Amino acid sequence: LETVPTIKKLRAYAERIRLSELEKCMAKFGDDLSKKERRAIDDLSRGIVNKLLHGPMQHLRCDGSDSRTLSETLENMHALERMFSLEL
Amino acid sequence: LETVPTIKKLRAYAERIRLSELEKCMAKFGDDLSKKERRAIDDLSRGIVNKLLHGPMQHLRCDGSDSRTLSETLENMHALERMFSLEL
Amino acid sequence: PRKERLVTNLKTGKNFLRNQDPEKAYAEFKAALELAQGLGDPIEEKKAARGLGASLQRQGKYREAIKYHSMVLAISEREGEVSGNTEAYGAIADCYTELGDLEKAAKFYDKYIARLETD
Amino acid sequence: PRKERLVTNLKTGKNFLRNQDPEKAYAEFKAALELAQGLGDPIEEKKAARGLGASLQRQGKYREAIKYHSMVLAISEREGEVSGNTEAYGAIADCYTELGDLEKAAKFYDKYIARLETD
Repeated sequence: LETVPTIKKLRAYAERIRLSELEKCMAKFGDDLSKKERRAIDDLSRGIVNKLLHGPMQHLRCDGSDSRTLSETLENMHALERMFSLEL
Repeated sequence: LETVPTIKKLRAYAERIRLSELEKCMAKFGDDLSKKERRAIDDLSRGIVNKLLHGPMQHLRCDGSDSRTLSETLENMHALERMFSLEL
Repeated sequence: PRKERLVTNLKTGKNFLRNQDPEKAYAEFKAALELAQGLGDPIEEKKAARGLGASLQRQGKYREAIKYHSMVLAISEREGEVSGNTEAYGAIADCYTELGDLEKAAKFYDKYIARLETD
Repeated sequence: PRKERLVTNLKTGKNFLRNQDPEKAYAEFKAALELAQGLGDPIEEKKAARGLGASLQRQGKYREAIKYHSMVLAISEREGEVSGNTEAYGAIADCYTELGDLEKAAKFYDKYIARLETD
């Protein structure tokens, strides 16, 4: 459970990047995008972020999995906090 | 320098995700996209991947930075290899 | 007509959220939710519910926020269409984290993580 | 005209790359490079050079691949327009890694990493 706040911080970190890149992209299109097209671009941005986060997120949760130990999970957490500057 | 192959593997991992999501998105648009619009969507996908990778990539390189030690860099490397299943 | 008002409410709500004005955003999403329910449009209903949840989160009203994020899951259940569920699980978990209930947060993050690889 | 053939060559080259046929991809990108140079179109010239580099990498010809990826950097230098440089630095570093020259690889990864936060 110690890793729960890190999951939240990592999600927020990635979402900030996603929204800022998405806005830049939408600005280039202006108003001539249908709802379906906006949806496709939004899905692209979510798809990339979610698939990239899947591995790290999984390795921040260790309950119920025998192969992953608590100490390894905490090491993953510390590495992620360093690498994404999530300490604050 | 031990971390160099990990940088290559992490880049390749992210690029596979980017390309597969990009293809899904482009398929939804079909042929009615201008070159400029394709470029905007491509830039979106690269922007998200690059900005998300920036932190981890930086923390895989330690030369010349006093604050980051070799052992910390290697810990980052091991955590990334675990979390993105890059060992193979 | 009502459909256009709904779209405008959602868009205005998003802009208020972006500009750090969650109270005004809340009002827009509230109006959007009622219109979407009246029109029987589940996709827009989910967007309004998610917007309400986000607006409440920004105001620190985490318990109320959980209600609206859970509404997204309920609409998905009712309609047999799961879009927005990944985000809802993540947002509910974020709220429980803020409330200090890490057990419940972990439960919802697990659902969130399990869905990250799907589309 | 030539511009259309160029676009077709680039697109066909990409498809060959995607379908794991780097030899055929190479031929398409080679034709595209000559057309782009004839037309004086630096953006398409870079795309062709990057395609040639990628085709050679897939064939394990890392030294030749480095030449074409470096061509992207040279065109950027010449035109004062840096698009594609991040990718080129990364690809050159990948090639040096394959060649076992980790010192040079690290040098190019550092340039790559320094550019990851820019647009």
